[in-house]
Amino acid sequence: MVSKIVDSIDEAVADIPSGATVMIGGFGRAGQPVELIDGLIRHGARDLTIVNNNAGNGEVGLALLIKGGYVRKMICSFPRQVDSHIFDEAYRAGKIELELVPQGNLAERIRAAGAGIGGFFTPTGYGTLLAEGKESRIIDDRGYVFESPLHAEFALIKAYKADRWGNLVYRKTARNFGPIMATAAVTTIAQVGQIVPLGTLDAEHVVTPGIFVNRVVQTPNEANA
Amino acid sequence: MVSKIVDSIDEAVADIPSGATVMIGGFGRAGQPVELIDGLIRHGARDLTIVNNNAGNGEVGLALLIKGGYVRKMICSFPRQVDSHIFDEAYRAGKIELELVPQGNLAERIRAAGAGIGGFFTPTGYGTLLAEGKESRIIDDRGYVFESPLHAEFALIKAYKADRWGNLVYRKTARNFGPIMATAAVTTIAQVGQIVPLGTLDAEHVVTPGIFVNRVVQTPNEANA
Amino acid sequence: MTTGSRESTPATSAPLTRTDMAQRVAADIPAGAYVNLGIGLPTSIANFLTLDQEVILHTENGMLGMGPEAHGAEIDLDLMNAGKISVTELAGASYFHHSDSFGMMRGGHLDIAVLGAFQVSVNGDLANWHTGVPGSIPAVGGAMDLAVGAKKIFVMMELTTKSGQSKLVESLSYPVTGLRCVTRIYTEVATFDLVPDTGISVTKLFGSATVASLRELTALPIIDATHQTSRQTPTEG
Amino acid sequence: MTTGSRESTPATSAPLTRTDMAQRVAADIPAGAYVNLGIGLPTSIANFLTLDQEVILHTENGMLGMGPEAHGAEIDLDLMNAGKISVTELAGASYFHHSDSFGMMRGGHLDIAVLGAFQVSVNGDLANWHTGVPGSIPAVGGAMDLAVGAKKIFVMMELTTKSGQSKLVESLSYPVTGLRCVTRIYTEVATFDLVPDTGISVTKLFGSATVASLRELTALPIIDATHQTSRQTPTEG
Repeated sequence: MVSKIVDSIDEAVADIPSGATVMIGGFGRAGQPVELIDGLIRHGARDLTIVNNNAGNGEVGLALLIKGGYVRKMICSFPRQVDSHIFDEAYRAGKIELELVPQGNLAERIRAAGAGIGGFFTPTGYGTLLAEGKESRIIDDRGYVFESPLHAEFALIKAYKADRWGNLVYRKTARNFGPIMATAAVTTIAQVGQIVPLGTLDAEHVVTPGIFVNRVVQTPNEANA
Repeated sequence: MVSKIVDSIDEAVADIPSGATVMIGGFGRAGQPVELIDGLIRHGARDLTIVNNNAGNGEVGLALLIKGGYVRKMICSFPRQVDSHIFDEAYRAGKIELELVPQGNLAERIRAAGAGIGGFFTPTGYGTLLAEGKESRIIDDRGYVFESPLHAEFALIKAYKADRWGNLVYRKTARNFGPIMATAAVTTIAQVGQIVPLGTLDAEHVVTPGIFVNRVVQTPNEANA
Repeated sequence: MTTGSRESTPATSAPLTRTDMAQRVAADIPAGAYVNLGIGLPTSIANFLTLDQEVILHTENGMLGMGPEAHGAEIDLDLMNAGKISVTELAGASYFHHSDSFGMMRGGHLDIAVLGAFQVSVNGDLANWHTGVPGSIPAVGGAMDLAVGAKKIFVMMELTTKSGQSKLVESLSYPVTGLRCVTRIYTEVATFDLVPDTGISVTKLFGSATVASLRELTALPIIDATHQTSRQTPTEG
Repeated sequence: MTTGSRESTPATSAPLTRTDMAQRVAADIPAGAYVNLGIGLPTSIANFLTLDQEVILHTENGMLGMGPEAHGAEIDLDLMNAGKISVTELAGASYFHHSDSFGMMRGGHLDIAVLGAFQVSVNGDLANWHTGVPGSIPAVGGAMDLAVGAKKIFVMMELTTKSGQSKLVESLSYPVTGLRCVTRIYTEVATFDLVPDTGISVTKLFGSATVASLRELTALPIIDATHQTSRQTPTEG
């Protein structure tokens, strides 16, 4: 019987090696897999390259991972926020690298990795600092920049419900990067609020088919999720 | 009050001009907007370029459009089927052009048009007859072919339910090309079995957000839809 | 359009407040339009959209049909806008993932995006993501995607910097966000339209601003279109 | 692996029927694998997958978790496989649109695709979409996407054409579907593994076929791996 359910957060992240590229879902705190990140901190893998839209908020989740010194490089679109002081300090101290990618190019690069696309031309960023050194092309009188797929060894995402095949549904804007990161990583680990019997999720409503999910771990239900 | 609902099939297709590129949803008969195609035949626009996975089945829908001589060119992946005699005859008689595209490249080209991508490198078709004359590139030791976005003036699609904002849900494998064609056309016209009040479709379950849909027309309910 | 030097009379007696500006932008948004309101000043436009307008708001973190800010028991940690403020969901809303959301933007499906700006050039180049100050931490978010994607880009900004420099310029000195993308600029003293191959025109004046004073401030050949205003923006508030 | 010239004894007394072949492929598919069964001969493999295996079938027209062929009242015109045959839905199924479905294929997420073939070359090139006959109407469908996408490509075919020519060849004479993609070939007389940089080996023999007779038929330097079979395919049926 296929079952992707693992018993604990620690078991779920146990084989993430130092030096890995790890995608972490979430936009701000919505959809951020905080328990998996805490597990990753306990696990202790270092020199990680982290792909996330932001670079941590406050003193929780991704911010703590950075604070602990586990992150060598951030690939993100928006590191600077009112409560991103942990990243800010690490960056100013030269302790962390930053690859800044426009948010839509970040999403499309992740999607391209999952969909087997070798690269694509995007109008976003054309003529800007963020296109410097990149191939560009005029197509139908419009400028485009070439962007490459962004792969990862692991993706840590948060969903609302899962079944034992790893089918996932999300909740509201916590969906954000989860579905595309699930497609782009060799191993995708989803923390979910609820595990339901196979067949409970309507086939029309599944957002991430289980083919993209390798491990599912249940976390305590939150007030709003 | 926003309402994309139009009263009749004939009204829905009335402004499709001769020479237009029209995407038509469906994989075989599932999801084929037969009533809209019948309306297009009554309307009489000629010299159409039609984008569909197939090239018509039996003597219904797209097959009749071809039989009537309205189609100048088919862009599709799989024209030859057991019951595609109408296309076969037109093709052998030199009455219709054929652009053959591998099914996944067809889908990705449509998706690229809707998502503002200027072109992309796909491994599909590399080294084959269907890549002849196309730009190719080796990326990370693998061969890729450059494919361009496929835009259309109109898309005719079939969905299961809609609301007045044009939000759509589909049914089973009748979903197929509908969601991506809706994004790639200047004007998307959806025939649906049922129009429901705004707010009835769960925001988590909407497959095609109304932003991609310009007109919705209700057709008589079918036994299975 | 007239390009003469005739002085226009100011349309109102005082420069607009930020609230006035938001109200004016809101009134110019056509009923049923799909709109993204950028983080910061533009977000406040939502407060002045009427139910009748049924404007459908997009937020790039994956939602169409975003409702007003959430308060008290309405607050749901899974439902926020791109500025990470808790919001609500309207009937007719839909959720989608980031690739679909940015495909929607990049693919030209949004009617209007209203953005803040550090600078706008006369040919519509936009600078709003990076001050270029050495040592500052860069952050771009969805700014470049919105700039290239929406059918119309409205900018909402004060016309001058704190030190009195015009933010409407011949060419950008700040790092560019997007090229030739801005179509209209709302400021506290005037509203401008930017038309490719035609140039920049002023369509409304507020406070003591005149076409001449704006030409002097910006050093740009601004066309006076204040008399066409009533035909151009029939829904003015 | 041995590369010697020792003769292997045939494993069974008769060549496999198509049903036998389907049964053998089905038995070799690991439990829980994500699999696409090509149109034609491979479709029949579904009949021999066991419930215990819980193999999850993909159909490129937008579904995972496809069940057996539908009959009678089960038939739903909105639910068909890529061969346009009515099928059923299993618990755990999901639907998605064509771009997502082919992204799943192209992105390397399927474990196995089982395809028919006109020809396979010794280095794994596949020809299965076009006979190359002048005047024939070409149709490609999802064949090229499956060829480049699945982690493993199994081919299921008769070893020879009606006129007795080997379909396993040094290099293709038919138009190519995908390069260096085939990993295993099931035929009525033998099963072959193709390993990059190692070459082609025969792992099972049926009927009167011998390694020598296959070498003669194909004119290929086939490696004899029939004695490793029990370790290589522990689930053989």
